[in-house]
Amino acid sequence: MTTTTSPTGVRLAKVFTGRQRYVPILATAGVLLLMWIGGALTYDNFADLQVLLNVFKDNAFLLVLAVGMTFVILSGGIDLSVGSMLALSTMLCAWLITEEGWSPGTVIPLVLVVGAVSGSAMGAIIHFFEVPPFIATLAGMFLARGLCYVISTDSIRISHPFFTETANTMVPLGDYRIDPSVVVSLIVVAVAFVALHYTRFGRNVYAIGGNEQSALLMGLPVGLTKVGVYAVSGLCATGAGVLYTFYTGAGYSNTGIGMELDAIAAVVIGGTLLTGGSGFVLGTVLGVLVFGVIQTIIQFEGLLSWWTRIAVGALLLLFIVLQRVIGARKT
Amino acid sequence: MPDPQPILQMKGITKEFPGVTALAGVDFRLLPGEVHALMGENGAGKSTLIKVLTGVYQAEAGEVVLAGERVHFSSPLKAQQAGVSTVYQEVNLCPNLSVAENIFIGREPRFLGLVNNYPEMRRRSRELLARVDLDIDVTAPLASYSLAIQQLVAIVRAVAISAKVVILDEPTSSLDAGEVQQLFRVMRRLKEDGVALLFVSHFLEQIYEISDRMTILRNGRLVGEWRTDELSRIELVSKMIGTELSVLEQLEEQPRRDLAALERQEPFLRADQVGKTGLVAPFDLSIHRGEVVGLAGLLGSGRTEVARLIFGADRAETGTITIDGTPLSVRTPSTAIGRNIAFCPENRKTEGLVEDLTVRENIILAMQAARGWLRPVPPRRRDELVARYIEALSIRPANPEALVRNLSGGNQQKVLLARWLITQPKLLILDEPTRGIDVGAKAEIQRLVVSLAEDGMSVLFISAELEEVLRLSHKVGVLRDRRLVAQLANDESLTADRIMQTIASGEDS
Amino acid sequence: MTAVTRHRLFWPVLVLVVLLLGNLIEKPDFFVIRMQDGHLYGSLIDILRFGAPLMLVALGMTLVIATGGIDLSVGSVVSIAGAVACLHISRQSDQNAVSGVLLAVAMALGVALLFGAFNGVMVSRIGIQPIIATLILMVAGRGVAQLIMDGQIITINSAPYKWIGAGWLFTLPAAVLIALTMVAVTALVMRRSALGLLLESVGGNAEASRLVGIRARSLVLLVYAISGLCAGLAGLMISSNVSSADGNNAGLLIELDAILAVVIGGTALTGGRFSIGGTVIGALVIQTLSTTVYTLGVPPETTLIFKAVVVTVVCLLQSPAFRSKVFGRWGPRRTPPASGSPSEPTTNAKVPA
Amino acid sequence: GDGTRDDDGGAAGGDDKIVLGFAQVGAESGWRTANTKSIQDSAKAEGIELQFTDAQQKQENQIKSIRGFIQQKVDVIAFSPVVNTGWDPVLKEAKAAGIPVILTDRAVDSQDTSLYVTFIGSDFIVEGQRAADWLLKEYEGKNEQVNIVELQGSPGAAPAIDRKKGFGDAIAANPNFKIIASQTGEFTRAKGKEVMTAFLQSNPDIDVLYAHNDDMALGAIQAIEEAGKKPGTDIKIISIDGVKDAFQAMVDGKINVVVECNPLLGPQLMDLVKKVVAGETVEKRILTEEGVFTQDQAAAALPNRQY
Ligand SMILES: Nc1ncnc2c1ncn2[C@@H]1O[C@H](COP(=O)(O)OP(=O)(O)OP(=O)(O)O)[C@@H](O)[C@H]1O
Ligand SMILES: Nc1ncnc2c1ncn2[C@@H]1O[C@H](COP(=O)(O)OP(=O)(O)OP(=O)(O)O)[C@@H](O)[C@H]1O
Ligand SMILES: [Mg+2]
Ligand SMILES: [Mg+2]
Repeated sequence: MTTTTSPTGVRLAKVFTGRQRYVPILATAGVLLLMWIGGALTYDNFADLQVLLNVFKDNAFLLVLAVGMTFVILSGGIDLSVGSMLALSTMLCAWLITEEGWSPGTVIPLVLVVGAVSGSAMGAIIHFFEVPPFIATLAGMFLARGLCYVISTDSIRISHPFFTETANTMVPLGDYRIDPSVVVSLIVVAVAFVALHYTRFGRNVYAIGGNEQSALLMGLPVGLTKVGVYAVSGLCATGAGVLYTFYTGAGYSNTGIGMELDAIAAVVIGGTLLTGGSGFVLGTVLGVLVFGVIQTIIQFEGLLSWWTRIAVGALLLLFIVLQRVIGARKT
Repeated sequence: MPDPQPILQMKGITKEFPGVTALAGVDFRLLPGEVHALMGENGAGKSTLIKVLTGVYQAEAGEVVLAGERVHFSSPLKAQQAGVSTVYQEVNLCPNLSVAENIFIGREPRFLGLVNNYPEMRRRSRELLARVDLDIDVTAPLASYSLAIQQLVAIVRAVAISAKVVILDEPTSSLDAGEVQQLFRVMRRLKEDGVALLFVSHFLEQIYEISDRMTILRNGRLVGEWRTDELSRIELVSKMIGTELSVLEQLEEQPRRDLAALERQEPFLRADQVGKTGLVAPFDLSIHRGEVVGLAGLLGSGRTEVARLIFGADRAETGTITIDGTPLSVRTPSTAIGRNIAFCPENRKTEGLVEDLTVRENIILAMQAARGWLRPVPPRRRDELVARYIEALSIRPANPEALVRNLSGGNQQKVLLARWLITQPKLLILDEPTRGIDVGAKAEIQRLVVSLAEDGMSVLFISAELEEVLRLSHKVGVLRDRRLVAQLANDESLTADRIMQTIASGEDS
Repeated sequence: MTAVTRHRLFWPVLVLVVLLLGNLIEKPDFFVIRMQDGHLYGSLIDILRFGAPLMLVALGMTLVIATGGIDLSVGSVVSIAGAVACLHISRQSDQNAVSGVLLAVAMALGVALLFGAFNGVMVSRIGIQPIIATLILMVAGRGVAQLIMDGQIITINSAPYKWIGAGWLFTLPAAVLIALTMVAVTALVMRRSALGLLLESVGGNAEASRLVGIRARSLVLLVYAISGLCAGLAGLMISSNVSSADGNNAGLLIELDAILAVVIGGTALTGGRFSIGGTVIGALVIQTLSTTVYTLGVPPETTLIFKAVVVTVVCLLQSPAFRSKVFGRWGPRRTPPASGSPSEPTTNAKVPA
Repeated sequence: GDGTRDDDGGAAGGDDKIVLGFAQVGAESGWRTANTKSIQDSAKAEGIELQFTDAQQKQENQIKSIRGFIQQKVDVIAFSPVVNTGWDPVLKEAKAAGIPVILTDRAVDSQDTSLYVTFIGSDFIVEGQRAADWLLKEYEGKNEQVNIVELQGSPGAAPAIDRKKGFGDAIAANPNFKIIASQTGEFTRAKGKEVMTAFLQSNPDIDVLYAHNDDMALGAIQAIEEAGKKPGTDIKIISIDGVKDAFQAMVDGKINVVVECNPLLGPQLMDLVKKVVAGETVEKRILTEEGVFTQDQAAAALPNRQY
């Protein structure tokens, strides 16, 4: 038999397919850069590195949340419970430490375990009972928020020295200083990157997102992976909650209402397809930055009330359309 | 000589789906070092038996004995771990992952628990693919390759595992003769290593070439087990179909028709320099009323692309298409359909069927789309049409309410055909219409093409089976390297060999 | 019996009935409907009345979801429609003039339609993922509503306008009649014309639909526009019911309830098959849930837990996998119909964009 | 949005104009909008440059805003906290940067009171007590059971918690007063109406409605009317806030009493800002001037209501 492919065909295909995977992420980075430059030209102080560092600092918990969400969305699912899980995490921390007098050394691991376990529970319901992820995690969202209210509708302040001191610690970075939470969130990103690209679990996540039935027939541990994905998301959500607790030094049951949408939006803006199987955790970082930069621009613009919302929507629109236009050129 | 101890034995397997008994007390055994063919018509239960064996489905009754031990697989993963490696009927790989990853996922080389050696994976993938003579970019996503290549990748994945049992469910349906030979070489090598192979195909030649023994199923029941060399083709077919029908004879020679008479008229469709970079070089092609134009070429040679460009599924960059003397200005599927062109795509799963809809809805879809949503096909007429084509193409189960998802592969293909036939197109583009279809049905479809052409319909016919192309076409277009290199009139001088030569040399000799 | 339990709406209906019966235990005259001033009056009527806007929003959402999309902006459209109508009416010298009210209603619905069409364009023409495309209006829309009203709540005093949300016709609440009419008309159009089939086809397999010549773009556009229109109508009802427009709170989180209603009604979020009847049941389940909370006096702190439990139970009962795994022991083991055929990939090949 | 885009570098700088950074909760109600307007108008009147941000009810946005103000080196920061905890870290940053902080409307719960100079705003607990006081007076000397239904604000919101507590504690002493149903109406008219409708179906005998804000009361009034009862007479209605519509309802006899919660603290705030910048000492807690209005006072007060 003659060979089936011509060398030119191969070469063409290489250029075509190799780069295509990165188009969304490059487009996102490009537009983000444009936005940043736009901001820097328009506003004084905007270009200050500290402003950028603040974006990281103020969005550290969102980043962690979004990293967990990336796993879920890559697997073709969705997790609506993360905002409430974050709130539950802050409430558990505050309640156990302040009212029950537990030490942070036990509370924080405990809270993380709670996150992973409840995530797994949702994952198990999704996988074994074939309940759509949207619904299972919506129920989880109600439940976690409800538990917050049961603990206390009032907010609880944490006065434990560990929290107050860590919140005041700064990691010096040249002339600037960054928060420990930024460091933590970047470590989470790094771990997620390795997990997604260099572990079987991570590769299975992509496979399931590509085609779950095929993954099953290929003999991949679909159930385990799906449960794992939601466990990761739950873990990240409570982890983000712990960061949030450091951020505010308190627990409050109405924290993070609607934050799941921010996280989903950040992931999707970062180039991950909601249908699953395609995307990168670094894209998610960009997505979170987009959110942060939009917030910063709004902040610098000092808009009045409802104009804030309109502007957030308009900037989002601008960003997405640009991203689409640039990204679509290749296809 | 007594048979050796079977490596795999299934006893009294019964599997029911709501409304259908797919398997009723089927026994099956597989000996080490043999190629065993599983035979049966579309919907006989071959794929279901394989799925029960490998833990995709749980049977209502029966037991599986593997290497002397009773086993029960709860998932394909378990089956794989026990040494049963399977290529299922439809390509079941992850379209978003690269070729290399598709081959290795789940068993990537690891170091300290981390999958780290991507270059090694790529290298080994290339090696494995070379065994089936495939030299492609293994880092590109699987979805960027044709179904045939995907099929080969799936096979490579399955045989790369050191397994005791390898199951191949219709692996050859999308392969051309060359690839089939490559595959057989791989299979023979496995056989020599003592691996037991279970093989499903509707191509009798292939069965007789490769298999040692065969098991025949009919309507979910076991007909029997034979040594291949003890059963003649006619006997095999009659056992599959259950009557003494001589389908094979009907398959023989169709009369060649007079091309000159046809070509005296204006062509129905003329393509002038239609092409798209990266897909096919600009080509000229004309199709007359009542003419069957076959396309031949190796896998990836661009046959599908020619069809897609004509239909408007892909937007051509150059050239014009003229239908009945008037040019087609905007080229999208709906404009083509508006000019009475119909297209049965080769990948029925992703491009053809809407699996969640019923047989009836799938069949009526094209006609309905052409009428627009405001003018629904009257229910009476719809039911009548659907019933007529279910009957004509003998779609099983003959229940218009059945979900297409639950039909066997061959019957799904028939649904696709029915969908376009009811629109009574003037040009019917068939891309691998006989893929996965049993002998009887294949003969039916071929006869259908002939009679449609006699009634004045033009047909563009793509098939990996050269004989089939030759038998049906008035004219054969030959493609090579994404270029239409020759158009040969199908007269006495045209033989499969001559086409093969044209493909090989790139010119008509 | 099995034929009944097999019906796709059996489980949601069962849950609805159980919820209603639960109310009956707490309040024995729960089912009593009496005549008062020529109106039917009672808890069941209230459920229908307050559930009407949700029913409408969920109706539009069903169609959007059938095409494989989702519309997060409905809540904002609800608030905008109310704002536009109330602003127009409040500016009139005679707020009771029917012509002015009609104009206001037309304007509000027009704006809602426009917003829906904007979503449709974003999704079908520009090719943006629905969740993000509609997120834009979800965020900005409420700002627009507040902008229209300058952040204030506009109170109006218009009897004809009030009729939409709080009026009565043939002893029944007008809102219920309007919602049911919309539902009936939509269901009729979907099943009598081929629109339903084409939508299910687009949602089930977009590429295959393109290749059979369905013009998916205009269908998708249409569906988002309808969703906008339904949300707009719901917005009129909500604002009319309290004779005021509240830019910030009207329709807050209604998108989640609507999606929930659609899913409880048996329509999959992945698109394809949809059931309008199911959606109506779903909306009623959700509204009954709220009413149950009030009737049982569930404290606000635990309301969400209660809701979570009910939602989980409904969805588990609806899941054939759950039923066969949990109840399977008592019956012959059968392969669940809906979970069937794992061999067939449910999604189309997805190429990284 | 003007004011921030100035070209002279660090907004506050040596400029003699005072720069006030104000981080508002959001625009979630008419009350809040009135509050915003009052602050904007009085800043303009006093020649104070106002940098305004809207947090859309999210604490993290508010923290970001305050951090931004610190970055831009404003003279004074004022804000209405979304919630009363969680401000220590960012307020410490403000303190370190030497920027005084004024709290408005809601307090913060912090051990370190040096983090802010003063808090100006209402006391929600007192509001609840005042509502109860009126009720106690109304039923003074009568010895019958009084069935009260309560429409609470959104769960977790400070006004909801405090107004419930203030009211509940004040009536607790008298066993005649019984809250027979209490449910959240989420501070909105639509929910207020929906919940009240359900209350009316399941409780035939309601004497008093206590609503945590006017909007819920206004919604509930419609429910009561639809049920064929007379609001204000058959069911007495107590409400908090004092928006114009509520006064109108009082004039119409549909609400019995409104406890005022005054959003118009702009002038007072600007006063404070000036004092703080001038280095004068101010009181740690400043109450806004608020009244309790009954039906007979409503007609007189109605024309003066600004929100
Ligand atoms: N998931 C399912 N639900 C319901 N019926 C099914 C399902 N899967 C298969 N069937 C039915 O079981 C029967 C056997 O199908 P099967 O796929 O095993 O046939 P096959 O022999 O592989 O046919 P083909 O040659 O066409 O691939 C058919 O009637 C088919 O419709
Ligand atoms: N050598 C190659 N390198 C990269 N991609 C290839 C190569 N050959 C084929 N492909 C891919 O496979 C697809 C299918 O090729 P095409 O459909 O034209 O082949 P065909 O002649 O129809 O073959 P068949 O129908 O037998 O599979 C093309 O879209 C192309 O992307
Ligand atoms: Mg089969
Ligand atoms: Mg092809």
